[in-house]
Amino acid sequence: MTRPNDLLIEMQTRMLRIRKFDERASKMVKRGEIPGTVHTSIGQEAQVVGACMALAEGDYMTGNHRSHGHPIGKGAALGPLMAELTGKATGVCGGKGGSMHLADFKVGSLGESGIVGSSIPIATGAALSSKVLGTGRVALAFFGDGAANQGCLYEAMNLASVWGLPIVFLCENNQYALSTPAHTVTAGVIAERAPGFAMPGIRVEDGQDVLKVHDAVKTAVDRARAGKGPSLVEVVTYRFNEHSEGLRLGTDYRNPAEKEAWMKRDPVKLFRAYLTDNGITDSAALDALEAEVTAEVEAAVQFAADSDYPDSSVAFKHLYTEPFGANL
Amino acid sequence: MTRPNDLLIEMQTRMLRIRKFDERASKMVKRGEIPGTVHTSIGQEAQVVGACMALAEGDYMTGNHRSHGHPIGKGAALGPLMAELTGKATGVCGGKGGSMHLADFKVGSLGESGIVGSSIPIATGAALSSKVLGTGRVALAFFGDGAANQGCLYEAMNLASVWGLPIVFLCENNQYALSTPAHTVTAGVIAERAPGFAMPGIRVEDGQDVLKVHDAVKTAVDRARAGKGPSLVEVVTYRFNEHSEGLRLGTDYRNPAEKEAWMKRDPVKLFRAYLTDNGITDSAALDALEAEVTAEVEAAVQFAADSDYPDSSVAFKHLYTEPFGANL
Amino acid sequence: MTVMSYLGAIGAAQREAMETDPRVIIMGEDVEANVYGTMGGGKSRADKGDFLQLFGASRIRNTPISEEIMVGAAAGAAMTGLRPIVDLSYSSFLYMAMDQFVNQVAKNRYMFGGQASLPVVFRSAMFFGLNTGAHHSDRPYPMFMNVPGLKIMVPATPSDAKGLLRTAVDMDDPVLSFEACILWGLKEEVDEQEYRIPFGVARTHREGTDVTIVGISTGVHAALQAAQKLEAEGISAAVIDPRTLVPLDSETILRSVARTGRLVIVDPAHTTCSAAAEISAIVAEQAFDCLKAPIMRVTTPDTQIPFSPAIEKQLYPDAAKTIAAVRKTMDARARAA
Amino acid sequence: MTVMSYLGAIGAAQREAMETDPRVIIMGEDVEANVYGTMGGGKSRADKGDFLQLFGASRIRNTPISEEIMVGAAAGAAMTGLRPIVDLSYSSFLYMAMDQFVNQVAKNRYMFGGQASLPVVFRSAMFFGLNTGAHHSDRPYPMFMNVPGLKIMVPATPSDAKGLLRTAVDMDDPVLSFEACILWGLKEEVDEQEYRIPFGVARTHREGTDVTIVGISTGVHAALQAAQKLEAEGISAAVIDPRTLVPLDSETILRSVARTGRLVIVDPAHTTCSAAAEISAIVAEQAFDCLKAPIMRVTTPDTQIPFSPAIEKQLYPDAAKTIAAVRKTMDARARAA
Ligand SMILES: Cc1ncc(C[n+]2csc(CCOP(=O)(O)OP(=O)(O)O)c2C)c(N)n1
Ligand SMILES: Cc1ncc(C[n+]2csc(CCOP(=O)(O)OP(=O)(O)O)c2C)c(N)n1
Ligand SMILES: [Mg+2]
Ligand SMILES: [Mg+2]
Repeated sequence: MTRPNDLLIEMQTRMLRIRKFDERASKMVKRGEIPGTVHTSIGQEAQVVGACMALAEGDYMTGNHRSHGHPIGKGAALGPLMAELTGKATGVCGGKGGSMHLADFKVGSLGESGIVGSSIPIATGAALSSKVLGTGRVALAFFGDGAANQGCLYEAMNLASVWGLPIVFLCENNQYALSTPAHTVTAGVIAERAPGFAMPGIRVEDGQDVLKVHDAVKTAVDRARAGKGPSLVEVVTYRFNEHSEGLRLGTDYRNPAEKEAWMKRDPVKLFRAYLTDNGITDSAALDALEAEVTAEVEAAVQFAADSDYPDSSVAFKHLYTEPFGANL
Repeated sequence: MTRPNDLLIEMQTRMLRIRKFDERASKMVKRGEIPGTVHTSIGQEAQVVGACMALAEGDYMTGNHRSHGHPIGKGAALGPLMAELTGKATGVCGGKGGSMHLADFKVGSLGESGIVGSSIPIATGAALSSKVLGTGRVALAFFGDGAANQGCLYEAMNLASVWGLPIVFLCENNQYALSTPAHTVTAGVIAERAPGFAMPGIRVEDGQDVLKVHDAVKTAVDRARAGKGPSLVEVVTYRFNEHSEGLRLGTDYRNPAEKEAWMKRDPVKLFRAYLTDNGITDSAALDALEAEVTAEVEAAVQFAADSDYPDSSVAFKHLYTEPFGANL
Repeated sequence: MTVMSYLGAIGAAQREAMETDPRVIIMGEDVEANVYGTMGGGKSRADKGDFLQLFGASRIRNTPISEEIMVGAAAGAAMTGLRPIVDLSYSSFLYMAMDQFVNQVAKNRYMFGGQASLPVVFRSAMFFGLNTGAHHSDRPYPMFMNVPGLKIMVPATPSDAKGLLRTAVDMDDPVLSFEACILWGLKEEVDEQEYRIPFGVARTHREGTDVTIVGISTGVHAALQAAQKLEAEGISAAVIDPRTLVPLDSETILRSVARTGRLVIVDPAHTTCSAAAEISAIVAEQAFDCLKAPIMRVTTPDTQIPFSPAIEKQLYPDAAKTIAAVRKTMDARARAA
Repeated sequence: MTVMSYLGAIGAAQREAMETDPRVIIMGEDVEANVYGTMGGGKSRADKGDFLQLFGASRIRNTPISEEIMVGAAAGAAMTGLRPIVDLSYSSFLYMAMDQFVNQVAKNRYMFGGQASLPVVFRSAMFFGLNTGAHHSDRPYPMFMNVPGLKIMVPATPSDAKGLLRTAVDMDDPVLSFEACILWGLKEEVDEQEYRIPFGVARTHREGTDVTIVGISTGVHAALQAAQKLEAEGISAAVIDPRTLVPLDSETILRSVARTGRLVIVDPAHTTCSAAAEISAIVAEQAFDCLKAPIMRVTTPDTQIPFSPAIEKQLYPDAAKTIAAVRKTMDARARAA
């Protein structure tokens, strides 16, 4: 696949946004500036951005608890995301959602889900809308290797397949669900479950390479948009941080050598090297980009800090159409 | 596989029991002698008996709404089954269950389920018991082609596979779920979903042949008992009656030619021919067997008719250990 | 006006909605074949009014037996421009999709700060009283009442069914419709024109001065029969049907209790944490000073539903039990001045 | 006696049960790694008391993230000789397995005429009040109370947690244990020997003569704080913790209300069809003549749980709201003689 240079730069930009945003969020959790916890996508940026950038702007996307990368990858503005994490009224969900429930409908982000597997049906429904209304939009559902054992995924795959829905099931296989190694709770290979549901299953072994991910997902998206139905794409990757920030587990469920080997394959660094090695851009420009993104993240943090908390009455808003029962 | 003659005769006996029992039950529904409705296994006897007789006596089995064949195939006495259908106190569940909820723990029948798919996890749990307690028992879960689209099946297959549980997932593919043709709502081939969960998937194309079913299920049961884990067996068959007795659907969802072709392959008649053609037994003996089974069914009907209805207080029994909260 | 059955009224409302708005679709198991009789026409595809013929396979969708994806996909479709009606057939199958109901359908508008709208209706029938055993006889609306974000309708008559269902489809909030199978054949004159019945407005079937009987679903009919018999004894009973449990028109109930001082609630759900419990608690908190006697619940006792016809029917609320409860409240020593 | 935390007490009860009966197994997500701290020892496998070390991988089973099969397989295992404890981590994940809870776990003994026994315990923690947003903050016990066949415990203290959980494991009926995450760190002296607390027996934390406060789960602590403050004002409040919601010890509540004439129920569940609604309805039916004032519920209002720390905490019952409710009942015009 040939890709214009600005697309390549945009990939690196979005990966950097995720990296810097999540690094900042991690710090803020530890300092108590973000209540609760967050699950970072650090180490998985290529997998997130490669997938998101295979989608068109009007396409739909749903995600999970490892949540910031998805809307950022889909193009959401950082300020309202950060404000959401801190529970401010200017947050993308008005402070009602928090880290696990980011959603930015403006960019087709229909919502992250704190319940593992639970957002997959939502994406399937978005694909149904597209098909019935003929809008040509594609839906993509992000979920983890852990979520791949939730039954609703197979109900979704079956339905999408028989109805020929334009959807991509995107499994972020970071090889662990919390402390549980995927191979101990997953029979066989996730991507190989696809043929049983009459759809292609593609496994991207090197999920640290944004272009490989982009290739695979683009193929699936094109297929969906062409009316040929769903695909399952499994991307093998690794999370660099703990399952969630601040969590401390006593057991060494991840072997240090394994961790070290994967951390050497930092997707942001790898792609930086690719961009310079291939003369797409140079180090100076990339340093500038990095500084720019850092500033963007700092501005988001500032925006959040400057914002007010929601008024207490907001807790009672948005449960139903308003005023309550308006649509009688 | 070589099979002793008495096993072959027992197969025909059990198939006849199911046939005669269900024919009688169908009549009784129409006459109002059985409340509600029943779902017969007429036409599917080979699939039911071939599977059940691959199990040992102490093995476990769960089923679904198409329910009488399973316990009969597993060796349950007919009287308490018929009494259950008529809501009598002598019913196998004391009249509390009815047609869709037969269970006869004495023969390892852990319960039919009116909720499509819902008994599959129960069989999986029975296999877990066997494994943890080391009892060597195998569990078999009967479910339809319709149920094959319930997510819990895939959760069960995955769990059974990673834990190496001794279970056989037995899909009775009679090609329709109520009025819905399986191919319109099922992506791909059900048996082909097994490899994705790292287990063998066997499709028995001729489910009207009790020996073919027995062979396939026996292989799966042996595998389970040897500690090699679960299998999925899909048996293609056909129900001769309407989805449930008394139901009248206006649409011709089943093509008459298709129906006729399948009805020619009556499993009871086919196996009768096999038994005589191969000199296992003769027509006279088989006529006698048929008369015997008819008498057995009539005796069951009489047993039910002679039995009392449960006392009204029974409605309040068996919800918990008794007296309520006994196990404080 | 035309005579319509309860089931026919549901079909009529669905047809109206389908004709009015192309974004309305129907999905569910066996909806193409009109197995349960709410998809228009007769029982044959050749019949006039058959939904599949009228609206086509893109809008009348047979689903696999996969309740979780059915409910979740309808929610996702509702969030992106469709207005699905999901036919879940029996209410006992809703549990299969409970996570989608609670964690997606009920929460998405709220969690996302109002970004999502969920114009979706989930229809199901409660098959109790028909000897189908414990797996098909549930009346599970109380557990959904405990989930903020859902709206719940429990129509008791053909005209209410038609008007409420029409409103439900037009509404931008998710609605669960619990229909009672034993009412399917009930007939009355129904306006064949479009009309809508607002949610949160109870129907007062009878005014009365001695006791207020609140009936829910089939309980409405038990209440009406009871009230008629009580009249002969000189007891004047008001009969109120909330029609929607969320939102609940507590004002109408409180107003009636203010007049009668006595309350009996007839609710076919299991006793514990039933709709009857909720209505009782509201009245005990907000109209205590008007009460002259204990609040009585006529509900299904907390046992599962047995199959045997000999022992099933005794469990459900009926006119006799309602009358007994009313007598008890009338006998209770008058406490107010 | 030893000082134990609420979480430690749960671990201790599980360890006792595992040691006593080889049929007891524990299954759940991440139980091997002791992520939630109830699987013995410390946070490291090397620590003394680690369950995986003590009981081995056959009895301490990490499951896939598949709640439906987890619950259903535990039920099937319980029907065939095991006595599983299922760790479902957060209560918000129970919905995933709702069909198995309602249609198998609750119904199998009944439907099969007593052939099945289901000695199985389902543990989960309610994470509300910790800024985890709507998906992790549920308190869903009321919906399970509406399902006959399940038993439900809601321990509020370490000693109750240990004694009730031990009983639950020994019992031949299915039990759901709803543990409150905000109580995890609560400490008190607990008997390290085996002991069992019967189900259906409320704990009277304080006797009182003016008002009865029934507290559920975290509501017990709000009630106790309120009672202490009210004492200074000369108001004598009884505080009762039912400890198990099914079976519910309504006698103890009714006896107390007979004495005080006033009832306030503090229940962190959503208001509609809450445990508080049920207790209110029981009292309004069975102890009406003793009541001097409206029955007040202090519950979480019927909205979902927002993430922002600025607006979440206001929603839950606390001592101040309990005091306000008590004051209201005290002010209510005395009605009885
Ligand atoms: C239904 C459900 N079960 C369990 C959890 C608790 N939980 C949250 S994240 C997680 C691990 C998820 O693993 P995976 O899907 O691989 O995503 P990852 O965190 O690795 O990105 C678990 C068990 C949950 N949130 N929802
Ligand atoms: C969860 C659930 N959904 C729907 C139904 C209604 N229903 C009962 S049987 C049936 C068809 C089942 O088809 P299949 O599994 O193929 O079994 P068959 O009847 O063909 O033997 C349906 C839809 C049900 N009982 N349970
Ligand atoms: Mg993972
Ligand atoms: Mg079938």
